[in-house]
Amino acid sequence: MNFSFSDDQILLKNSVRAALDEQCKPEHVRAMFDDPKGYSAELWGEMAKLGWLGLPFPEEQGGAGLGLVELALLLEEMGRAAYPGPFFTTVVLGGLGLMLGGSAAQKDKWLSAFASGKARATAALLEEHLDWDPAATAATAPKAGSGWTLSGLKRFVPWAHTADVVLVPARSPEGLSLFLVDPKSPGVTLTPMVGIDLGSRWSEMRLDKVAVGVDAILGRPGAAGPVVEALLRRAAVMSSAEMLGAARRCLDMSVEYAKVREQFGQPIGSYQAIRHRCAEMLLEAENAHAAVYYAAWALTAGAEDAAVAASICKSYVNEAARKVCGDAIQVHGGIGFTWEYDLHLYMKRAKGLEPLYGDTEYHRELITRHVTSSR
Amino acid sequence: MNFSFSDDQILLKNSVRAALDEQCKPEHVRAMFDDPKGYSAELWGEMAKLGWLGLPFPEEQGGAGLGLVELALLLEEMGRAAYPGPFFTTVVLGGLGLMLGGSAAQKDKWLSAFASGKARATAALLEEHLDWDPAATAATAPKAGSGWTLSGLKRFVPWAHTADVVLVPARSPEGLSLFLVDPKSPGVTLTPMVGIDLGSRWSEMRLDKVAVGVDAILGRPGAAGPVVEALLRRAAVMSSAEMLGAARRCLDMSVEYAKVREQFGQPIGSYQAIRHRCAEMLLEAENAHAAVYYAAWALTAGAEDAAVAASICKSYVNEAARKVCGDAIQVHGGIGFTWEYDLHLYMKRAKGLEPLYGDTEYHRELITRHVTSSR
Amino acid sequence: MDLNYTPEDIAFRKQARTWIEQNLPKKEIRTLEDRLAWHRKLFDAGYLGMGWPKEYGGGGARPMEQAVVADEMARANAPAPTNSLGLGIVGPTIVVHGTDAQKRRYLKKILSAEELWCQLYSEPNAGSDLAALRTSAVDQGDHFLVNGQKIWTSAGAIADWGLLLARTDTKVAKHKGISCFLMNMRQPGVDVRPLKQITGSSEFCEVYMTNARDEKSYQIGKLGEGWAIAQTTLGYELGGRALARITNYASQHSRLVEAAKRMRRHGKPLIEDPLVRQKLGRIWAEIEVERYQALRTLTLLERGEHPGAGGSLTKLSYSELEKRFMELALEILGPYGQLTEGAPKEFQLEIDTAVGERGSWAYAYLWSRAGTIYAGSSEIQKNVIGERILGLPKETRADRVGGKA
Amino acid sequence: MDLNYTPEDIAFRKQARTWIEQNLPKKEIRTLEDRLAWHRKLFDAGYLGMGWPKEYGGGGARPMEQAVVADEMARANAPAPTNSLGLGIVGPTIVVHGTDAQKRRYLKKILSAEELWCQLYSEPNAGSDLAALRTSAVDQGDHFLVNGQKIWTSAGAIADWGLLLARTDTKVAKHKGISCFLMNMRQPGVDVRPLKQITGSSEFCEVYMTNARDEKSYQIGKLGEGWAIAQTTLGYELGGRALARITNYASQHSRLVEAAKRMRRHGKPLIEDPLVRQKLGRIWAEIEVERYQALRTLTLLERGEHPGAGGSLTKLSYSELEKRFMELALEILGPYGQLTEGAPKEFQLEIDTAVGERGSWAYAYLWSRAGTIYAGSSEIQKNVIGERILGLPKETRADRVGGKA
Repeated sequence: MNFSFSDDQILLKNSVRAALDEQCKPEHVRAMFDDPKGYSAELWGEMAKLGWLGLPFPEEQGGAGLGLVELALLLEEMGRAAYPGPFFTTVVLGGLGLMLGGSAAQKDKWLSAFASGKARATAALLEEHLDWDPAATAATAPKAGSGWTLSGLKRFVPWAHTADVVLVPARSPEGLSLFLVDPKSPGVTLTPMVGIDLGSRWSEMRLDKVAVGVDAILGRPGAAGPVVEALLRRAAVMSSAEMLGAARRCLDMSVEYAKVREQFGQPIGSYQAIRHRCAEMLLEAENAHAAVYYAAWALTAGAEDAAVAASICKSYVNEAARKVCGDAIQVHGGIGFTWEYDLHLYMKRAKGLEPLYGDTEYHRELITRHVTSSR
Repeated sequence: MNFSFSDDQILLKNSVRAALDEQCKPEHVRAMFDDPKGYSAELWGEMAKLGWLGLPFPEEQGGAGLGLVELALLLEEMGRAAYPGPFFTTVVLGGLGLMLGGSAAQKDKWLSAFASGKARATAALLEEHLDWDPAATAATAPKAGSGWTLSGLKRFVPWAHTADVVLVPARSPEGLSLFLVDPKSPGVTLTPMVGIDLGSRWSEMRLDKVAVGVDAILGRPGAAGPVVEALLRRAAVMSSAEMLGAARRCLDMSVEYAKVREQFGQPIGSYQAIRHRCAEMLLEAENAHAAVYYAAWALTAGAEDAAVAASICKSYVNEAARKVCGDAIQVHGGIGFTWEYDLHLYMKRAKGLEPLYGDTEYHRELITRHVTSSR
Repeated sequence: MDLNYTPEDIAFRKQARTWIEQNLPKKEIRTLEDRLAWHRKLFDAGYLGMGWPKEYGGGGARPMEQAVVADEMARANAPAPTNSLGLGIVGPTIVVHGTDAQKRRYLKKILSAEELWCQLYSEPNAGSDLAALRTSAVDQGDHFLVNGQKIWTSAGAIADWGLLLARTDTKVAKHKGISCFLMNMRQPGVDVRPLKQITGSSEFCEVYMTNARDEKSYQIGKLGEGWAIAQTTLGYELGGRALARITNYASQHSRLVEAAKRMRRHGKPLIEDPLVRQKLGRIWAEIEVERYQALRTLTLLERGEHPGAGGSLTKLSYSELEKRFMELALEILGPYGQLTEGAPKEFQLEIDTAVGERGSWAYAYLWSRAGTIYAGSSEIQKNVIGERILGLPKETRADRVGGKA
Repeated sequence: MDLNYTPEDIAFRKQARTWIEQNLPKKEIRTLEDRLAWHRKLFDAGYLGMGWPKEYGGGGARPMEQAVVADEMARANAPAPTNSLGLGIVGPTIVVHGTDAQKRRYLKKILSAEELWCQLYSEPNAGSDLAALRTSAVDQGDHFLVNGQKIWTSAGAIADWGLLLARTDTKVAKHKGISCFLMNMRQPGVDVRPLKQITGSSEFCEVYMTNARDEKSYQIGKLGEGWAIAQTTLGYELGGRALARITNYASQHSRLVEAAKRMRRHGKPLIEDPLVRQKLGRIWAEIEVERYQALRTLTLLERGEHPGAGGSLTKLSYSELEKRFMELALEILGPYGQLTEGAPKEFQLEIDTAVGERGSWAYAYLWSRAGTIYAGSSEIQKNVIGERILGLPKETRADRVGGKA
């Protein structure tokens, strides 16, 4: 029993931190706000070279064969840097999705393309009513020849405009199925949806009789429910890692500020109102840390409680990050409310992820379902 | 528009405060803990003389003809003193219940008996499953001759052991009906249920084919739903007043203690952790005050929003009192945890009332029902 | 205790409602000219400076009447007048502390918006500790020379005049060396730069004053009285906005209920979800309690009393409520609540946010973080409540004990 | 990172579980004799003083093994051994700071419960500010004379010995004049009076010492080192109870789920109410996060590291959680949760509360208020976290600046 990082893991974390400190400074994040694509192809290429884009993929598909603890470490650092780009959508939504349900051919094709930086992916998991339960999917996929034609409205599809492939759940005659859709296909319309976190891009994705072939289905037709659920669990934990990083950054900035900012003749960190708040923030960050890495380990190890750990993780980190980032603004006072100061970059990243991949209540319900059924 | 007390109201408040400061000191409260009946007949007689026991009843029935604002003022003071005795059950549950649904004969008989101190009452509003919705009543009242026979299990019936009459909802063939039951009748068994607030007594009340006559029904048979609901609203607001008083006492004690208790060479009230907490407690107490007296006024005046104001009041005061009383213990530290110190008397009074006459969630649901249906 | 409005108040409200219905701008206000036109209409109707003395163009109205007009404006989702700092802070300050000449010179032009005003109080290093301000006003015999930097100046970009706090004496205790001035913003020594907030918009400015000139006649009160003047200034607006603020919240709550009716979850409208119902019920209770408290405040004001430190309770209460409310709104709306573009119509806010800007839920959410910081942070309010209402001992502080932190 | 238990730990756990199953007292423990008998059984099995050196009767076991035994005890709802202060605080203090003679004299008798111990630290005016203690120990040449009052002394009524902090030097700074002693409780100068708590029970005592005698050989460490010794004492138990505490919470959660299954609302079991489900899910997540953190702490301890100020995070976290948990339990249980008598069986707690007493929900609820006060209140823990982990500046305080409050 060992709840600490291995030397390799610490090495990875440090190298990611160093690279992002260098190449994903706040100025970079801000520059990407105004970029049409929203991310830097150069940095993307760099990430491919560093092996980040294939981190959790099997080595035979160009990956590093690492687990979700390592991926969480990487994503925590990305949250800490408010990295703008389709990393999460490509590696977690696309990559882990394919690993969970893809055929050998699909994996060969896509995972290596992701790992090498040649392709990007995303998944369209939300519809109009924001229900994370895959069973609520309304998009349809009637048969058309040997393939299907997809119709429906997906919302909040992250980084769809940069994706080469989108995982799209839809109801085929066989039941809920998961399709690989090229967003440039005829019948697909993307419309930007702009949220408060300008470092994350969303699109509304309309599918109007989009024809897909038999090779576009991920897993067996009608059997997508468990795949989507498993993907959602991974996305929940990995987005929690990103939120944790953002929250840590907010905490660190607050503590530094509280040490130097003076009011009434002394640093504000010497006042209990500020010091106690910072202590509470640290407690939440530490607890969030435990929740993230326990869940990441449990999913990798296939632990008995992996599913409930994922829900515990997201529901806990949602609230912890909200508290930490909100308090950070309060500790900073006016300056934390200015665009020029960097705090809001991280606060908005965490807030943006809070409702995604299951909001707090969705996961709490799952927790109770697990706990009451296992007794 | 005037949200301040009249001179008469202030006079009433002051006289109640003076009387209770004199006759309901903490020593009295503690003495009653060990008393078999749990309250002082002498003080009861005094209260009759002071006109408290008939405060809201019509003058023709020996009452003072005052409104619920005045009754709330009185109950706030009782909460502040943690008064032990069947005042609330007699005047609010019994008295207001009879005023809402009683016949002229019933009112003549009982209200004057309550006002003069000769009789005491209560109501049995809870059953095994703690559902405050009158529609959930499971007790039965089949017809028997011209009357009915009542059977069922009531729980948490306050001060039943001192009552001469109990208002008992039960399902008769006509629908939900409200009966006046003598708890000394054959078939009634009372068993004590002891809660943390030893100044409030509860009984489990079993009714086994208890025969009641045609004069025992309050209002029309089958029409008790609205009466019970109206009574519940009044009980909710009046118990909130009592909780407010208890919370105020906790706040006052905390502030006094914070001024004199020294740690690290200065009064603890000079530390932000304590001072800010006290400020938050005051805010909650003031907001609770507004909620109580607005609702009391609205019920008396028959204002359009009286029903929703009652639910706003109880749900708000439940949380406010929890915060204030809980924080009071924290401000006091160890001494607040000792039996000898009086703080727990008030904390437990407020806690005891929190789940009664509709818990927070029950009332929040009602609020939303009101708000969404009125738009 | 009688919480019914008087027949006079009801009649007055009806009259205001009718006037607003008939005069409300038909199209959205986009330019300053549009807003000025609307402002002048309000002025002509007697709905601005309602509480100011009649001799200076005010209406001599009761606090309740002022609150009712603001409330009806909110109810109609009417745009705010311009010159809000002039109306809310500067005018009342001049009414109380100005000379007769100053009153005649400035008040009417505030009301008519012929001259627009801003407030020059906060500095980068003097936020919660406002008394630490460093902007200096040095007596040059016939005028003052002003140097320093101000921040969080709303309407700075359009203001003709500012109400300034500056240090005129560095030798006395820090509260005592501060004086109050009017400042002509239209002069070379004054440089106004927009300050962008995390909302992406720039309601505020930074103001740099470099050898700016202030005439002797611009001085308000005596030298060294600036701190006391600033203290009385806070809370002028307490009653006026009391009801309107709650009406704004209620409109937002309404929009939230509508959104919950549109969304579906588990095959049913989201409004039937018990969790959503609990949240809506909880926050409605909190909003209503604010309304009750507003009525309490108005009762005091109607009797000619000033709530004093009680204003700190009011400010603490609504600003913290607003944060909880917006967090809750975003919980219900999910990512829809975060959209600044591309939101389907049914999930848009479409009503004025607290600052009087027509905005998105996202904007209202972000803005709610500011309320517990500006005009005395929640921490400052709690200090005031603890010390001035509860009588708790003052904290040991470096600037009091003379120690170094 | 590997959160699987090792095969050795699994085997050890199995062995402990079997032993407990076979040896658990069949009837409820009511008397001190019963509890002593159970204590000796545990001692004979090697389950007490597991981490103490073997030469003094300890087991030299790893932190994980200690945690596993405590956890299995909690899982079986086994009664606690007696002499908890001796095992948890006094023994470890003697192990670290005692002389060899002291170790030989006292340790084994703690383990065997031949001598029962209490702790004499807090005073009425020295709670959070423990260093302000006034009990004096005056050197009389061949012994010390002790005068003063202690409070919050658990097991005071049955203790043979106490671990005492007393002031031996009034001329130096308040932390520096404190020394640590063993105190013979069985002497005329020591008067022990029960202290009743708001729970209605008396787990604690007040201890009055009037010219009590303390031998020179009872002194622990050097004179003036008492404060440092007391600091290292805190947190000895951090790892040992880590898992057991969570297992207790989990059992309570289980009982809560059962109660929710029994109650019905709107024609359905309460457990199907989405609001109740949210609460149960929320608090389960919080409990599990405590478990994850316990595993982190055990990882540190297994590597021979001490969590240091991190112990403040642990204590703050679980004590605040416990308050939230019990509030939530009472929300679900309604007035049933408040009953001390007359509760239907299905709504009784029937498992050990945090203090090892078989109690009611009402007791557990009230007791939860104490956790954020004793052994360093939440305020003190936050101060420690702020200063020692985050490196925030110390506050300006009267006892530091020499000012008067």
